[in-house]
Formats: sequence, C-alpha cells, structure tokens
Amino acid sequence: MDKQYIARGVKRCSTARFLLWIAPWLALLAFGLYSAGLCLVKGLNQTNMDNRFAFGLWIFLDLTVIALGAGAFFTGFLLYILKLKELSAVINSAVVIGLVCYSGAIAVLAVDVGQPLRFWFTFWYPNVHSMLTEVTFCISCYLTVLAIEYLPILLRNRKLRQVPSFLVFEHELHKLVYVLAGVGTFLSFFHQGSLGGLYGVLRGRPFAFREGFLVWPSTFFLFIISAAAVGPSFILLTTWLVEKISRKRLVRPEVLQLLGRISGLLLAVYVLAKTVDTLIWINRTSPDAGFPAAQYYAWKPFGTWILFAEIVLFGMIPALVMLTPRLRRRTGWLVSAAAMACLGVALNRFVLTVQTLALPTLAFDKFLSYWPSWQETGTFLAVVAYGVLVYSVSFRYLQLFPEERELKAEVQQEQEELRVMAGRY
Amino acid sequence: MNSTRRDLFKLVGGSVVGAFFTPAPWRLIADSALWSENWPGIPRPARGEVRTRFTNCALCPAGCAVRARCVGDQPVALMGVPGHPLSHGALCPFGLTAHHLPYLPSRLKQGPAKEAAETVSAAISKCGPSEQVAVLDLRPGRTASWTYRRAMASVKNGLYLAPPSPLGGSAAFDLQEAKTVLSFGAPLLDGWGTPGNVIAARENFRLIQAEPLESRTASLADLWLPIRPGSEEALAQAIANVLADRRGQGLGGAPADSAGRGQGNLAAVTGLTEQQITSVAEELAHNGPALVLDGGQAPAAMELNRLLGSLGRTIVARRETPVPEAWKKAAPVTNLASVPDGSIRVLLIDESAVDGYLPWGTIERKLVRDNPLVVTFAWSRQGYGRYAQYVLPTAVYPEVFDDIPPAIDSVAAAFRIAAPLVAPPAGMVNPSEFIGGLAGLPAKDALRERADAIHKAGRGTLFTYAGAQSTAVRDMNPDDFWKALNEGGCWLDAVDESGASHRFSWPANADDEKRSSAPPEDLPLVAITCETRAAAAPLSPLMSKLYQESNLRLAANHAVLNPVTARACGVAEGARAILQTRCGSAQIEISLDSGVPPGVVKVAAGAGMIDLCGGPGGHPTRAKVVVA
Amino acid sequence: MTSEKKPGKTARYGMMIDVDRCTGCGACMVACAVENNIPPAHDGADDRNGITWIRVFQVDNGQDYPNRRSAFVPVLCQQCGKDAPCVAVCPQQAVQVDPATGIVGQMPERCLGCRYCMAACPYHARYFNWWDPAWPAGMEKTLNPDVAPRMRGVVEKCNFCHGRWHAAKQLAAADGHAIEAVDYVPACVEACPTGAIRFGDLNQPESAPAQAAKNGNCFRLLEKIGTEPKIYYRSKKDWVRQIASAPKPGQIAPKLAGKETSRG
Amino acid sequence: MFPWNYGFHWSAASYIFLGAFYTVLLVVAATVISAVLRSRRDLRAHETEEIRWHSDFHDLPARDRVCRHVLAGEFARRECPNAFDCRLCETHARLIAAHPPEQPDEPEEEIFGMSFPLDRLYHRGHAWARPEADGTVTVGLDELGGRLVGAPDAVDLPQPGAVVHANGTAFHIHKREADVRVLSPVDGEVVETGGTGRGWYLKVKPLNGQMDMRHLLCGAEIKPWLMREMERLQLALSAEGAAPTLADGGVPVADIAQSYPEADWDAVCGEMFLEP
Repeated sequence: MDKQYIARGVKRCSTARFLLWIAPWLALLAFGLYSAGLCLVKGLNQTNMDNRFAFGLWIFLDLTVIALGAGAFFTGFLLYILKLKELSAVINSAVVIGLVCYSGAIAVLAVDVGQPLRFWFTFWYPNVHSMLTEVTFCISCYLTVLAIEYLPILLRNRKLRQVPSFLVFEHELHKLVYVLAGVGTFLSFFHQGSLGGLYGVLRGRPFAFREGFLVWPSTFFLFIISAAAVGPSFILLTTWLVEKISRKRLVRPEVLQLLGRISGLLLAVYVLAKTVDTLIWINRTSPDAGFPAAQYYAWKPFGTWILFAEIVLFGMIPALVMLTPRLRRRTGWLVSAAAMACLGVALNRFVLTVQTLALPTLAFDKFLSYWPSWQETGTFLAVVAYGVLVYSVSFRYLQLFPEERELKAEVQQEQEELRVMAGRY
Repeated sequence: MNSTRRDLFKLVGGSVVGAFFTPAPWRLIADSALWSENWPGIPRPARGEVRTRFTNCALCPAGCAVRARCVGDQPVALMGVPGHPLSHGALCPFGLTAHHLPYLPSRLKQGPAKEAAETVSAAISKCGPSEQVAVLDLRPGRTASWTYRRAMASVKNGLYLAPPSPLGGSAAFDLQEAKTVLSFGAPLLDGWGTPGNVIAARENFRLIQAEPLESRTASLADLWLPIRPGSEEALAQAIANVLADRRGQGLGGAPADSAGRGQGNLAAVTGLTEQQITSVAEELAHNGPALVLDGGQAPAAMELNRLLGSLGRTIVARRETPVPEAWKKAAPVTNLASVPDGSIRVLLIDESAVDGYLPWGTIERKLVRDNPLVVTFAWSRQGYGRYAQYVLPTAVYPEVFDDIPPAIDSVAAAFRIAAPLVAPPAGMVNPSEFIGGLAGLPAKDALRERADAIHKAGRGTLFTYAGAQSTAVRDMNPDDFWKALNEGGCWLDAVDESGASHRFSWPANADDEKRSSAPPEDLPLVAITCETRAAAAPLSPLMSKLYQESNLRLAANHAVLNPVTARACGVAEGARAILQTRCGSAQIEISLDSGVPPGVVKVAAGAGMIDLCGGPGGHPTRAKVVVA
Repeated sequence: MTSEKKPGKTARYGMMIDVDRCTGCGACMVACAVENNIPPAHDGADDRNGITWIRVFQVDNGQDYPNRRSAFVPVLCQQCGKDAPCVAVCPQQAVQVDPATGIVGQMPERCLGCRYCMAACPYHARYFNWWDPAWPAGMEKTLNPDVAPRMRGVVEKCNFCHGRWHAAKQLAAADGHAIEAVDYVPACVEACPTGAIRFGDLNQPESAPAQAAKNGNCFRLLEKIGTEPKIYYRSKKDWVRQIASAPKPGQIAPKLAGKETSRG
Repeated sequence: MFPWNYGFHWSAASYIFLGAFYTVLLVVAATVISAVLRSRRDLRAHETEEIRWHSDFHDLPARDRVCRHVLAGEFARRECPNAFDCRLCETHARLIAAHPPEQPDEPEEEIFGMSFPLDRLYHRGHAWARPEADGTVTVGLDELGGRLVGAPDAVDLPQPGAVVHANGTAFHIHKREADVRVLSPVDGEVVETGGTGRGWYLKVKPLNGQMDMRHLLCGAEIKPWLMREMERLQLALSAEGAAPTLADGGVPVADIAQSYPEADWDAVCGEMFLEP
C-alpha cells in the first residue's frame, strides 16, 4: 500500500476508497481528452464556434479559471512580501490551485488555436502592442514559476525527502521562494490585467471597449482588482470544500476569516471601481462610438439584470458580508459569500466574452446565439477533472495544509477532555 | 544499485541538456512551421504560361462574351469582354464559374451510346402511323436545331419540338427604345435576356415591376406593384381597360366584357387600388415608347403591347440568321404545347443546351401510354435523365462546340460560337451527330457550313474580342471569318433598312395553353418558384458562396414563408417540412420572412421543384406545407 | 528583414460601392472566390462559418409585406485607414498594413488561428478556415497560380486581390512608372456586371472613392468608431443610408436563432 | 522578437516589453540555478543530516519544541531556538552557570518503573550516551524508547567507520509498520556496533578528542522531562485512537507496541522519536 508515501500522523482514506474517488474523474478526463483530440485532429469544425462567435466556451473558461487561480499569486504576495504569516496555512494549497488553473488554461488555449504547432510564433514574432502577446508571455512565464513553486511542496513528500539531494534542494529552494513570489506577483499583475485589456481594447466592439490609462483600458485594472479579490475567496471555498469532503480540520477558522476579510475588502474596491467605470462607459465611451449603451440590454435575454447581478448581487452583497465581522465568523455566510464572489467574477468574464460577441455591430447584423458542441464541453470538463485529480493526489501525498497534524491533535485533545469530564460526572 | 540509478538519471538529464546543443530540436521546430505552412493535402496551383482566350458563354441564350484567363490550356478564370455590343462586358455568377463544370462530381462520364442508337432506330421502325418520333430542343435556333429539323424531316413521323417562346423566336424586345417598361414578374435584372444589355439600357427606361414577391428586379424597380399571385391577367386587363377608356372607345371585344369583370373587381383581384392601376396606365401611355414584359408570356401582356403601340417600336421583328439553302427542307418548329397528348413514341431530348427547364409533366403528357422511349442528351442526371431510359453524356461548356442563337433582347440577328476552351473527355456523345445519324445526315461540319452561309450572305459585321473591333463581313474571306468565330467572335446582322423590323405582327402560333382557366383552389397556399437559373443543371461548387455560405440566394429545397403563414401551417424557422402540390411532394427546409406575402410559399427551383410547382410565371401552383 | 519601403509614391486604395446599382447577383462573391482560390463550402458549412471575402447582404427597411423594400450591400474588409482594430491585436504580426498601398494584409502562413482579430473586427470581414480546403477531384486544375490556397486553422480576408496588385506592380516596374489605375483592379470590381463597385486610389482626387468621400449620398460603415474605412457606400435612399449607423435593437433574427437550436 | 524577423521594428514598447520579459526569465533562472548550486555545496559539506534535522524540528508541533529549561521549571514557556543543540545556546550556558545541575545521590533512578541510570546522558530522542573509560561513547536506546519499539522487527546500524552527528540519524529501527530513525546523541565515528540483545547499539569515537555533551539531559532534568514524555506518549496514543491507560501515570508495559495493536504505531513512534 501507499502508506509510506503519506505524511506521518495525518489520516488519509484507504487506497481503495481513494481509487474509488478518482475513478469517475479519470473517466471524465479520458472523455475530455478524446474530444480535445477530435478538435486537434479534425480541426475546430468540431466546435460550434464560427466566424461571428470566434471565441466561445473555452476563452470564457480561460478567463474565469485564471481569475480564480489568482489566489496563488496574491496569497504568495501577502505571505512572502507583506509577511502575513497566518496565510502559510493555505499557501501550499493555493500554489496547487494556481498550478492547476494555469496549466489547464494553457492546455485549453492550445486546443483553441487553429494551428497549435505555431504556438512558438508568438515568442518568435511577438507583436508587443497586442494584449494577447502580453497574456501569452506572462502566463507561460508564470506557469514556469508556479511549477518551480510546486517543486518544494512535491519534494517534501515523505518518500522523496529520503533522497538527500531532493531534501537539500527543497531546503535551499524554499529559502528563495520569496523571489519567485515577487516575480509571480509581477507577472500575474500584468497578465490578469492584459486579460482584461484583451476586450477593453476592441474599439470595434463598443460594448467591450473602454478608455483607460496609457496603453491600458480600464478593464485592465478592473481585472487585476477582481482577480485579487476573488483569488482568496476561491481558496477559502476550496479549503472549506476539502475540509467537508475529507471530514478534517485543515486550517484554523481565523485563517479563513482573514481570507474572507481580504477578499471582501478588495471586492468592495472592485465594485466601486466597476461602478464608476460603467457610468463613464454608459455616458461617454459608448455613445461617442455611436452606440447608445441602453440598446445593448434591449437584446434579450441579456437585459440590465445582468448588470445588476454583476455589480450588486454578486459584488456588493458578498463584499459587505465578508466585511462584516459578525457574519464573517459564521462559516455558512463566509463560504456562501465567497462562492457568490467567485460567481460574480465568472459572470463578468462571461459578459465580456460571450455577450460582446453575441451583440450585433452592424445595422443589418443579427443578435447571435451560441451553444457549445459536446466536443467543446468535453474539453472544458477535462480541465475540471484534471484539476480535481491533481488536487486530490497532491492532498493525499503532499502536505497542502501544514497545520493539519496539530489541528488533529487538538481535536483529539478536546474530545479527550470531553471524555474525561464525562467520566467525572 | 542506488549509484547505478543515479547514473541513469545523470545520463538522461545530460542527454536532454546536450540535445539542445544539437541542431535537432531547432530543426524540428522549423520543420513544424514549414509543415504547418504547406499543410498536406492542400493543392498546389499549377504554374505555366498565362494566356488570354476568348469564347462565348453557352450556359444560357444570352451567350455573353467571355475572356478566359488560361494557364497553359486550362482556364483558371472567366471574365466578361468590355465593350461587347451585346453583353457589354457583363458576366453572371453562373458564367463566372462555368470553367468548373467539367469537373463536377455529378458530371456524366459515359453512357450506352451504341445501344441507345440501336434501340432508337428499332423503335422508329416500329412506330405506328399515329405515333410520333420527336426531338425536343431546349434551345431552338442553333445550328444543331437545324440539324434536328432536317433529320426529323426525313424520319418517319418526325417531329421537331421547341418549348413555348414569348415571341416565337423571330422577334426581339428592344429595351434601348423603351422609355417605360412594365414587367409582369419577368426577372429583368436577374438574368433576363442579355444581362449586360439590360443593364446598359436600364438608365434609359423607367421600370414598373408587377410581381407578388419582392424579387431582385422588384427591389431595384422604380415602382413595385405587389400584386396578388396569379393576378397578372387581371392587372393587364385593368390597365387595358384604362387605356381603352382614354381612347374614349372600348376595344373590339374587349376582354373586360368577356371576363365580365368591372374595373373595381379587377383591382380587388390584383390587390392594388384602382388609382394605382390608373396611374400606371397613364404612365405607360404618356411616357412612351412603352414595353410590357411578362415572365409567364400571358397574351394579355401582348394585348397591352398592342394597345400601347409597342409592336414595331419596342418589339421588333428580327431577321433569321442565314442558313445554307440545302437546309431549308426541314421539319417545322412545333410548339410542344400544341402536340396532342399521348402521341409521341420516341422522344429525344437535347439537354446539352438549356434555356429553361419545362416541368416534366408537360412533356410526359405527350408521350404514348405504353412504354415510350425517352433518350436524353445531358451532362448530368439532374434533368430529364431521371425519367429517360437512356442518358447519353454530352460535352459541357466550356467543352462544347456549339453556337448560341440571338437572345430575346438582341434586335439584330447574331451568330457566335462557344469555342471549346478545354477538350471534352472521351466517350462524349454529340447530340446533333447522333440525331443526324438517325437520318444519315453528316452533322460534323454543320457549324462551318452555317458560317459560310452567313459569310455568303455578306451582311453585317464581325466583332472580334481580342482587339474589340468590328469588321464588315464582306471584307473578310471565309476562312478568316471562320477562324475569327472560333476565337470568340460575334457576327452581328446589319440593321434592316427595309424597315421590315417595324412591320412586326403578332406571331400566329401564340400558344394559348396559358388561357386555361385558373386551377381549382383546393390547396391553401400558392407556391412561387424563384432562382430558376439554378434549375437546369448542376452548379459550380463555388456557387455555395451564394446559396450556402451566405443567404444571398435561396438554396434548392429551401422555402420561405411569412411567419403568419408558418404559424398556420405549424412549421417553425429551420424546420423540415413537406411541400405538397397536385404533382407530388418534396422535402423542404423552412425559413421565415415577413417580406413574403401571407399565403405564399416561396421555393427555390431545383429541377425537381419545377416538376412540382411548374416553371416561373404562368398560373401559380396551389400548394400545401405540412410538418415532416 | 525589417519593414521594407516601397519605391514610388504611396497609394491609399479604396472603393466606392453604389448600393442603388447592386442587383445582388453575387458575381463579385464568386469572382473573388475564383481569384483567391477560396475553397467551396464544406458539407456542414453555413453562412456563419463559410468563407466569403466579400459578402453581399440583403438589407431591408424593416417593414413587412407589402411595404418591405430591400437593397443589397456588399461587405468586404473595409481596409480601415486609422488604427485598424485587427492590426494591433494580432499577437504575432500576421496582420500588417502595407504603407505603400494602405491595404491591411493578412499573412496566413504566420497566423496562429487565435481568431482575436475576428473578435476585434466590427465588420465581420474576417474568415476562419474551419475545414481543410478541398476541391472536387480535378478542379484543383482551375486554381489561380498567383494565390496560394490557405491551410486549415488560419484566418483570411480580403486583401484587394494582392496577387493582382503584385502583378500590376511588376508590370509597372517593368516600364518604370507607378501602377496604372487600369492595370490594377480587384476581381470583384472587374466582375460586377452593373459597375456598382468602383475601385481607386484615395490619394488621387479624380478616383471614384475620392469623389465619393465628398459626395453627400455617400457613407461609411460605423464611421463613429473612428477606424476611417476606405470603403465608401452610396445610396440615394435614406433608409439605406441608415445602415451606416449602429444596429437598432429588437427582433432576435429567427433565422439564426433557429439555426442555433438545430446546432446546440 | 528578433530584429531579423520580417516586420520587426524597434520601438519604445518593444524595448520595455522584451526588457521586462528577459529580466523575468533571468531572475527565475538565476533563482533555480542558485538553489541547485547551494544544494550541491550542502551535499558536498555533508550537511544533509543537519538540514534534515532542522526541517524536521521545524515541522515538530510547538509543544514538542520546548526548551529543556521549561522542563526544569526555569521558564514558563520557551521554544528552543537551536533545534535542541544547547552547545550553541548562550541562554543555556548562562542558566547552567547560574546554578549547575545537582547530581542526585543514588546512582539508579526509577521512574514509572523504568530505570534511567544516571551514569549516562539522555537525548530528547530517547537515545542515551555513556562515556566509557577508553574515551569512546556508547550509544543506546533508553528504556521508554526500548519499550516503545519492544522487540524490534529489524535494526539497521551504520557500518563501523561511519560518522554520526548529534541530532543526525544514528540508526533505524523497524517495528510493525513503524520505521523509526533514532537520533544520535553525539558526534563521532562509529567504532563498534551492538544490538538489541547487548543493551547498546553503537560505540562512537569522538572526532576530535574531547566529546561535548552539554546538549544532553542529565541528573535532575531527567525526571520532569520523562514525565512530559509520558504525557506526549499518552496524547500520541489517544490521538492515534488507542484507549489511553496511562492517564493515571501508571507503568507502561514492557512492549507498548504489542499492547496497542490498534494504534497507528508509525505515528506514535514518529511523535516520540521526534520524527514528524
């Protein structure tokens, strides 16, 4: 059995149960890889994208997943640069999530482009004015960084540690990890931004087009803030999920609350900025391009409700919840607020990708609808399955939550005391 | 053990690092780029000397002049010939892509020519006294047509059939003369006559289009009269009445009386207001010379022309293109409509040159009941081949070597040859040689003989495309004349000083089948066919740009309904449905458009669809749409 | 090599399209396909994933029968004259404006197929090769030798028949003068039977587009976006000139919506 | 990004962009390379054992890292900053100087029915070190440690001539699923190896004449330390789901492992032998 690979003193389910848990995800992954293979071999005609819906589910997935993965860089930034020591309890988990999100996103991008063999052209003939170039460079660099940050976590595995060179290398690398955290922060800052810029610069799409600062449209900054806001929320969410699924205490509630507080704070800032930006856009940017903003929301089903949901329902409300200490202390509130924040950002990315393309630009255009093909959906699911698998394996064999063992002992102690008291009376 | 494993790691790591210092990985990357650039399976266009050759398009009677850009002998692009007296440099999308036709997958490669010949001659010899042997020529007036007529003249019970034509072939519409044109659904700007000629004349006349649908012509007309389907007769009638009243005298036996319908009723039938009709009539009368065209060749339109005095002014007689004296002993041109039903035993259909596709029903009627023999000459099975015992493969433009008779709007007689740009494949049957062979006529050099005859007549001029210049025929010797014709030249008759062209009288054999009373209104909808140009034969796959990759033209087996009508029929956008008429039924795909009048189903004319709904014009077919 | 400079004076090629003359016959579309070796439609293709560098749209005044009036509007790459949306966004410089001609060029052999430029183009003038290009057996003989067919997975668009421009340039270079207007005309312009499409150099005041720029009946699509298109349209009908502006909200096109449901 | 590519032209943007990109690459590469170099240096310098102990110590729960002077009651609570190596600790030196540990009179100490002879010094990883007359030091497992592993399934000892480091691995003991590494109390070169039967495991010759054993527990410190150890054991056992019977501080049986078959023995031993 795999006991000697599992860290000492932590409880993990039996190998059989573990296999049982990953089996369905493996199946999903296999299916996804098959559909992705179809798209690669037969071409993108396997998807339901077309000349008008040039981007579809996949780009939406990329934007969302990378926003959620922002927890990795932001937690690293808070821990190693701003020295918020409490966060060391979740940093490993954050790194794994980041790794999963980014590698998944890149994998999907590789399927999404028509000529994957030419991926290196972007590095060979980069157009430095293109937001996509910025994205490509930063994401590929940051993925490398994440991989390196993942190494120490991997090498701390009980078995691998016994190899002296691994042990030593892990030790030395860990000493330098703050450098990587710094670099990661820099990179993430830019690619989160340029992902936003991706649509903000489209002057041909007045629905997405935004004015901005220097070469960067306002969406550049909005994306950075929203990503930083939702990253901790997502970590909070996943940690809570893992605790529920594995039925263990993994981190102290204070840590989750801290995450919530940070998330709420940034979310509030984001909502404010987003509101200002929207007002400017409605009253100046869009009309100047000859598009009265009101009409975007006249094309059903994308009514103004979507704006409301984006800013108020999934923005302001969770922000307030996470900023209210009393509510924050209630796990239910905290977690659902985090979930709403994540949904809000996902919705924002959806609006920017899908609604932008669905809206007509020419007088004789039609409002278009688009529904992904099963191949697209399969590839999408493959990323999800891949994420779950990597995380599950990491959780089982690596120490994603350093405090786990201590917390376990404490829990035992509490039960012990209870038992003793029960014995007394 | 441990050390060996370590060595293994070292070896692997070392070789990985080392590999980057070899050219291999870089070479691989570069190759991947090259490979992605010349993707396997992508055809390489053949290179070669680029030449320009000329011919005339044989797809339709317009016979537009064509400038072919050839690589070696292979045409890679077809364009019009600017400055051409008839086609004025215009070429329609069908003509632009015609050089693809020889390579269509649906093209016929071989057929049982020999067996067919024997069967036919056997059948002819077995013909009863009342049974006919007929040739149906879908493009009369060609040299080949003369061959058929000569052959039929010498064959027992021979009959030469031509589809009904508006002016009986001996007259032309003179658009240049017209100031006001009233068109009863004639597709004037969508392939009617010689497109280039129509466009050139378009500046000078005002176009009034009376048509149920907003066709391309209607949308570009100066005035569109959205009349009820099938009310062309009534409108013509009403206008005639107005004109008659202006003259202060009823016409002798004015149809108004015979039909017994007052002006009000007529207006109601057309769906227009009396005032509208009156103003149109006024305009026709005042802003002359006027010309009335009719897609369905309704005699009422001709009545109008007579009333408006168009005959001899905008409708003029056209001299016959000279033919050798020896050919004059030929079977007369018989209108298919006027043949008694069930009388044809052997029918040979020449589909190699098609002007319009006749519904099979109108032909089938004429065949004898007990196994008639139908042989068709075609380059695809899409036409009558579906009903014939034998389909004999013919060359297709730009392989054909054939002449094109003058179009309906060419005032002067003309003679031009579709000189082959590419050689036809082996095993093709030449219809005129086949049919001529039945009567022992040598048809091989017919074209040359005709050319010589024209040259002998000495009239007119020859327009050559290379230099875009005209030469009087009498200044050329026969061989140069012939040579020039084969390099895409066009002989144009001289204007007839005798003024005979103005002594145009209504052709006697005006078909009267259209007079048949309107069909019973048993089915709820009216089917109107459009895109009839696509019906005759398969199209270049590149036409998908118009029919499939854009919705510019209505694709075959697609139908458009008004949303209201669709709701009544219980069909939705994109739904598959069945179109039923009295002639049968077919699968259609529905799309909705509130620009289509309620109660009308607009269908695209594939060959099958025409068999179903009848050709363009004439009485619209009643139809019914049911959910598939 | 770096960006090369063309000899001789530079041009700004543009078009003037007279909507009132366009009969919607589609000659321009097929002529374009023939000239540029655009493959015929694949089985699954429809008007949303086909390739038509120039596409004639049927536009109408939005009314029902019998008040419906239609017009035909050929739409091709508008050859934006000022910060063209597609140029800046391409991550690998596969889209570049030729300073000598002002033509926005697409380099298929450098295109990654990310389709960012398609999302950027408000005129939907860019087309993606969703399928491998395929011609019926034998028909590849009819391909134009001056234009290389594109491979699957790359974006392409109208380049004012670059092959023809190149030929004209060589012709001009041979007898050492600038390109003559007669020598260089895109296929759609040559093919248009009604002469509705006129081509010319905006730098030459007598050229059709240059004239159009001054004509009151002329308009360009979405001028307010500020991309300075070099394609001018002309119509005497007011409702036709409306198509220059942004779309009016309202009906979801039943055609496309229906197609979607069948797709989804 | 290379000037020889078609369509390349230098611009401020490309300077900034490419500059930033290459800087990032450089930094990342430099970080990794320096990590590699440093680890090679460490390996060369045989600091593996020290690094291992330090990272282990870092991983120990806070309550296991308390300073020995907390055991002696000199501090309320203090965490050992030197990974149990008091030789470097000036606090320790000061406190020892203040009042040197008094030696209890009787040589044999009985604690919870386990004998902890005072002729030897004890390491907190339950190994003892006894200076011999010949200047060598004998290393063995104390009685609690002995009872934890009971009769070991296997023991692997270093070869004579091998060098052991204080707080480094001395030898491994396998018991049930547990694989325990016993920390060496002293630095030195192994001259002879014993075994379970002989009551000791290693004889170690000091590397440089005098053996420094200030970091080991001796005399009066032993009892409070051991009491704390019993608490830890009890906690560990209960944490590993064994019904605790030591609550009353009763005498642990000779072979604890046998008497708690249901306990995760690996975890218990890890806890007690300071190997997280």
